[in-house]
Amino acid sequence: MTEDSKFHHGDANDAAPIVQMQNIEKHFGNIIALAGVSFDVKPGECHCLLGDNGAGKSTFIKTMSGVHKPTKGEILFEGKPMNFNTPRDAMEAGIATVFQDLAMIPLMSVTRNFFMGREPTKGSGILKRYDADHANAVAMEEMRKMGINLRGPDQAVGTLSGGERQTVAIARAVYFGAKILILDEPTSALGVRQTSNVLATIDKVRNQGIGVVFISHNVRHALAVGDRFTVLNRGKTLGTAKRGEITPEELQDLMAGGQEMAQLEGSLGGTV
Amino acid sequence: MTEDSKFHHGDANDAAPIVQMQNIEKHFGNIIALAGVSFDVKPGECHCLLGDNGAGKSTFIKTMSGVHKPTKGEILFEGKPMNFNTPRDAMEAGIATVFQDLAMIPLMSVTRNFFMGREPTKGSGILKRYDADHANAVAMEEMRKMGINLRGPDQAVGTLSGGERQTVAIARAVYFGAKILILDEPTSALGVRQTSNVLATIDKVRNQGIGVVFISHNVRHALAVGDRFTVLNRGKTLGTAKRGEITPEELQDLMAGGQEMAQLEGSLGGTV
Amino acid sequence: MSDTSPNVADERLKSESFFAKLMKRPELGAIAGVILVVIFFGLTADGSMFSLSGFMNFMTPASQLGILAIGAALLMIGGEFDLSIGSMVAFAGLFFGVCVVTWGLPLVFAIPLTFLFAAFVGGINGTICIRSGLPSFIVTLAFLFILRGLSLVGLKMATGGSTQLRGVRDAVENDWLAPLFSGDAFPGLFTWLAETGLVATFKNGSPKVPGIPVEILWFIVIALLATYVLLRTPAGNWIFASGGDRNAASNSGVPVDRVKISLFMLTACCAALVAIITVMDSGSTDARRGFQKEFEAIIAAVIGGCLLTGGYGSAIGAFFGSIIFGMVVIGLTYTDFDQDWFQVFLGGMLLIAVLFNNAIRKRVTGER
Amino acid sequence: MSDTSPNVADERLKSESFFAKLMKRPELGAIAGVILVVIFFGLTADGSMFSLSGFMNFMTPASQLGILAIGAALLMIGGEFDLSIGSMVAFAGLFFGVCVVTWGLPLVFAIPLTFLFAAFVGGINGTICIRSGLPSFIVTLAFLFILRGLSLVGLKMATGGSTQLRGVRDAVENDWLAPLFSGDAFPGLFTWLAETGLVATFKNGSPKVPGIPVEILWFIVIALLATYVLLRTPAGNWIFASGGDRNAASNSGVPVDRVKISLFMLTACCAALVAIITVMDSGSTDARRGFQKEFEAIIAAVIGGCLLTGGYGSAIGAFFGSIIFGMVVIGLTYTDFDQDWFQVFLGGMLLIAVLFNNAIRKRVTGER
Amino acid sequence: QDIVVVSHGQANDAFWNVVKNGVEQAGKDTGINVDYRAPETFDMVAMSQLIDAAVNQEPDGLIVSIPDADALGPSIERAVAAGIPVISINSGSDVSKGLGALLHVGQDEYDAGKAAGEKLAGMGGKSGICVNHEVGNVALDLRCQGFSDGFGGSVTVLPTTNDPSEIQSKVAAALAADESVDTVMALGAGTAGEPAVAAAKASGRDVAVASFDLSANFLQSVADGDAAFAIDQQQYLQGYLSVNFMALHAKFGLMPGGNVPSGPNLITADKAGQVVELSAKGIR
Ligand SMILES: Nc1ncnc2c1ncn2[C@@H]1O[C@H](COP(=O)(O)OP(=O)(O)OP(=O)(O)O)[C@@H](O)[C@H]1O
Ligand SMILES: Nc1ncnc2c1ncn2[C@@H]1O[C@H](COP(=O)(O)OP(=O)(O)OP(=O)(O)O)[C@@H](O)[C@H]1O
Ligand SMILES: [Mg+2]
Ligand SMILES: [Mg+2]
Repeated sequence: MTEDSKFHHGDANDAAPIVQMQNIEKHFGNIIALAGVSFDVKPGECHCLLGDNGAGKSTFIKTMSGVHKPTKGEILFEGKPMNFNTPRDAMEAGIATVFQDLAMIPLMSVTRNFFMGREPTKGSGILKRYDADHANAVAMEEMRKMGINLRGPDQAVGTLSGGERQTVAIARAVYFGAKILILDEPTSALGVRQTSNVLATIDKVRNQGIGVVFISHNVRHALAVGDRFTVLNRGKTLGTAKRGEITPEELQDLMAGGQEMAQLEGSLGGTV
Repeated sequence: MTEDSKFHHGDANDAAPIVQMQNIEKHFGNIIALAGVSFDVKPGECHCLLGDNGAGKSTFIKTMSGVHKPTKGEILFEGKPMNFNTPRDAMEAGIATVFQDLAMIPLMSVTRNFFMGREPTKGSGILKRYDADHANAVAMEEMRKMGINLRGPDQAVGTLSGGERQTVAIARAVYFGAKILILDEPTSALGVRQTSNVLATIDKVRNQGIGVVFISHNVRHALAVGDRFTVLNRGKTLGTAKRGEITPEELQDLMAGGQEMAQLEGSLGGTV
Repeated sequence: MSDTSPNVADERLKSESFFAKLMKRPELGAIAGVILVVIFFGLTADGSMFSLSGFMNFMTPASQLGILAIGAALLMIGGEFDLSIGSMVAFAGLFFGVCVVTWGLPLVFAIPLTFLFAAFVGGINGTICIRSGLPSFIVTLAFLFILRGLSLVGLKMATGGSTQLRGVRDAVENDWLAPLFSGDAFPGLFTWLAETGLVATFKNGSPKVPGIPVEILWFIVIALLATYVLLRTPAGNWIFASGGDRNAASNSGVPVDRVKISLFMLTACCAALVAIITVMDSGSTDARRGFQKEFEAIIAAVIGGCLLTGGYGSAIGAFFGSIIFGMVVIGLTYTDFDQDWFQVFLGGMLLIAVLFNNAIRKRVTGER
Repeated sequence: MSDTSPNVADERLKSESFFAKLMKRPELGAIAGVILVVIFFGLTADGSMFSLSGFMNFMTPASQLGILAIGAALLMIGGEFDLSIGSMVAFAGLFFGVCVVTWGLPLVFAIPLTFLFAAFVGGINGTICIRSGLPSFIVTLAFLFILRGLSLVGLKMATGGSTQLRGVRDAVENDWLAPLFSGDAFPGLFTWLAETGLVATFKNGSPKVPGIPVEILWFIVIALLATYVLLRTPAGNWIFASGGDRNAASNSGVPVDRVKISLFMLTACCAALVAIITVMDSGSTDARRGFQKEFEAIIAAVIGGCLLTGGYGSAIGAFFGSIIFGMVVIGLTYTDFDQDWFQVFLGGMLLIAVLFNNAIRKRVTGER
Repeated sequence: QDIVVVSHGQANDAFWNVVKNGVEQAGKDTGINVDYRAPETFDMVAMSQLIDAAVNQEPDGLIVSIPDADALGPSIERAVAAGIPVISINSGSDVSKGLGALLHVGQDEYDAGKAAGEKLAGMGGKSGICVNHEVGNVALDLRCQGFSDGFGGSVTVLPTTNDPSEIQSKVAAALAADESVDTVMALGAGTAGEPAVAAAKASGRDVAVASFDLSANFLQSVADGDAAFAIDQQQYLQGYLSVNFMALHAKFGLMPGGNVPSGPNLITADKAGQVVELSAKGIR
């Protein structure tokens, strides 16, 4: 909301983008979810993707992380055209994602969800096996870093509270994030302490040169960590702004799709 | 955040509570989710339930709406001990709830989800049948009031965006809410416009004499509409404060369970 | 707050052909399969398959299966299975036979009694599932065995040692309710049609098709009724909701337990109906009636687009699914293929029909 | 950021007995059922049921079923069904029989060929399911018919018209690999035990139990292996994840398609193993081998706590489930019950075993 | 004293039910405790396990049917080795002696089928279908094979499930598709014979229908002239006699000198009337 953030905001504008998405369209049957969106992420920046409900943000990042195949449009990864067939491909290329629906298996334990698809092993050859102790220790530790004290690493994810579950997804993505970290409304279910931890974490990984894509409906969170802001509306992009080029109020108006809002600015101090 | 809200804040302190919960405990197997929580809701007030992730807020409101049976403790509804066996009982008594997991059937259409369990009918006797046109019209209209323009009333809920889905749940509860409206983190996935609509809606129904229980992690949202604030921590209550008796910073500290937070207050202007 | 009304064209929607809209409905997907099967047999089978008598001939078993399949489909949409319906056919048949033959009850008592009895057993099934929280697969499986076994024991007690109870036809011969549950409907019409030459006749002048077998009429009526209930009544919504997500439905105020138990009772009543019709038609019942029908009913429902996981499907789909299954089973007899290949052929046709079905639907609706 | 370490007692946890912890595991729930069944037969059955030879006697069918059930359980945990395993037993048996008898191949070629062949068919099954997105129920059902039909056709071709292929025992008699897949293991040990009087003998002095039937050993080895894979390898995690939520697993980077197809191949190989063992033991194969085994395997897996919807279950559970089923089926012959009541009894025992199981688990773990 | 009977036919199969009734009656008459056991489906592996289970209980006599000598041989030999007297019934007359059984009571399925085929050919049949309601059950396959060898003319095997209405439709379809068919052979009177008669009647053609085994309704059709004949193995004898022989053997060591053929016995219109009632009671 103000420019005097304690975070360092990287000026990574000159670096080559890690991922470039050009004129992405995505149709589901007769539903047009994306009608031509362009976007890029550079190393060491946090690029916020904002917009109204149903604007197409989640659909867009899903094409980036290999879940959806775009109907039209081109994706360049480190300058080369990329064609991820599965999320696993994207992951192996270094893209870690927190999906809005979290992509967790309710019946499985926290640890098994944490390491799902990338299980640590010990031993070798035919004796290579899942390293349960190590996995448990890492999962509990990473959760603690985010401000959640779990009762134990073997509680089923389905019995966790909403925020605990979201934290598992975030901790997992951060732990495995290599080049790009995509966070789709990561703080929606989080408590204040957990939220501030996540925002601090975003700052930390950005400083390590990782590109972060951050989706949020909270203008204040976006402004707290974002370097650039792209706003979507009804499947189209309304343009990208750099940090400092736009005021919170302008940004909030864009996010609301330019439509008039119910009158309560007074009590919320300008931004919701 | 400031006291000069445009909302009218009812001083309903003298009215008799609709629901009174006393020393509620809830255990799941060996897990203690609630260790004795007391709480009440009066007509025409918005009582905020706040607390860290995993504090037990959702578990608590689920005992109120008939989903869980409390392990110990008493619930009084309009002064009489109540014993809801199913959520349907609670609903028929006039309690409408938006659950954190929304309680939606992904494969069913928006309208069918909206009216699930309380379908409007036309005709009578053996010809009594589901009134699809009326239901569609109502569902679309209620969604529009919340700021969501759906493509059509027969889209499956599973293909809606996160915020659209949440709005269906809220619109449904508001439409059917009779005496008490329970909202478990209703704005977590909403855009700014939708959020302000929901807050305005809470204010509206409160003024109609309905008691509202509002769970949120956003201090600003809570302060914008709340009349009383109860904070939970690790299954216990930290106490209840009235509007004006507590500053945003104090409240935020309580919500964080008194633990230290990551350093980013500067950029967020005091509250997350 | 907004000026976009839902009736105004939304720029976020592509226009869609009427055909595409049609194919999206779960109830109509199976039509593609029916067409495919008809074309196949049109090319390979003897012409008599699609004569009027041939049609009645394959529709009769298809209808008997279909009545079960529609019950099974509703139950599957509601999120449960009933593996005991095949055994229920035998058991209800025995009960009905005993009512009519041993106790000499008139149909007006025997039939409601049989339905009541079936509903009662179905209710037990359902109650155990709901109360214990065990999967209905295992509970109704136990009843598959129990009811089948009781049918045998009961038959031997009723007959003094045989596995077949006979004499039903004689017992109900002159009952005024009998024409509703057995034989062919509209015989007069068909005799008249035969006289005018519209329907083929035997050499002696009697029509080759003496009427429409009642099960076909029941089948159609039940399919329409079930569709009406599913799509046009609150109960239909509850069925979808209970199967889609039990907790979510219950949290939204759907009386899930009541819905599920009612569905179990309904399915059992469908089985009882089939039992009454087949017992009256054949005049006897034996311990192997309805063997594996539970399986075929589920097959028909799945061909018709029901999901095994519940919450999705349709009665009309089960209707077409039964016709596909019935046609394939009977159809091969009209062709010149070596009958040893029957099962290969059956499996192959089923697979091709559902694959085709699926491919057409994806094609038309543009899903990926 | 916090001082609460996971090892320090958490005030939000009640203490829990060791027994309660044990019963929470899906693999051990079925033990209660086993105990119940043992007690029941201990009271009602002839004492010889729990003699060593009686034990081997009910463990043999339990093992044959169990090998299939463990395959089916893994597949069910992975979220799919295979209804074709029963037919696969017949088909793989035919293939194996033809290899050995008609082509005269030694076992060292015939057995790997049979496994390869089964895996290939399983792979086709899986690939069709995955590619088309159709439910595996309907796809493997088609293969149930196709494989059963092909077994019949194949048998007739191989034997020149009969549905029974004989002479396997003679063909493999002296093969060095035969003892691994047929007959009894450790015969020497048992002869010696009989001589010392530790094992009962027949009147002619030969031991009543000539050794441990190999299928029992295979069964135990496979159960241990499957448990190890499920609980101690990344692959196990992938299986649970694929069955728990296909999309979530795939989005988290689990190669869901690969996992599922491998499971289909594995299940088919389990069926092939059973086929090889039973064909070598009986010396012949016919078109009805393995009839309805797919069904029994699923029953055993479900008794053992697998969820039909996938994502939950265990190999050890299927192990005990098979033993329960095998014990109930054979146990009746040791009691004085009339065979007419067999199915009532079977159904009743299954129901009581799972209900008991469930009640104990709820009791102990304090679930509501 | 205990005698165990292990057969390949289920208790709910009409044919085997009669055997079982014979077994039980003999048990009553001789005062011996008899148990009848059979696998859930036609399953040779399961049947051999049942024989093993019986041997474990060391009964005083074992009565078995032998549809597959390879699969059952070792178990039967084990019983013989254990000193348990064995009598075979129904199927396996050719292998019975070789496996160590004392005697065989029964009739070969193939021979019965052949006799029926010859009879139907003699009645002028040229083209027939054999309705097999349990394909792969070797006993039924043998009946069809015998029929087709005895009949001489063209024979098609029509595979069906054991659902009567499906069988009726399929027979009707087969009759409609091939005008030349004039003979239908059913392998079980209740399951397949009765619907075949109904289909033949509805076709309006003159079709000769015959069936293995008996059922009251089918016999009625025979008596009424709608069906040609039923083939009776008098399987009651297979159950009754074998148990009696075994009882006498146990008591006095008696045993007839040769196999006892229980059939075939063709039941035509003249005899059918008398048999109906007995069949309705599960004795024929
Ligand atoms: N599988 C699908 N089939 C049909 N329509 C879909 C599907 N997925 C998304 N949509 C539609 O596409 C639009 C964009 O959805 P998306 O989830 O990308 O929105 P979003 O910007 O993430 O919204 P939110 O902020 O509410 O999460 C929505 O209107 C939704 O209804
Ligand atoms: N069914 C269950 N079985 C076991 N533990 C449970 C169950 N439901 C909830 N819990 C535990 O109870 C505690 C309270 O959960 P609850 O969902 O009420 O938290 P919450 O306050 O709503 O948190 P959030 O703000 O993250 O939604 C959590 O630690 C959770 O792990
Ligand atoms: Mg989204
Ligand atoms: Mg919560």
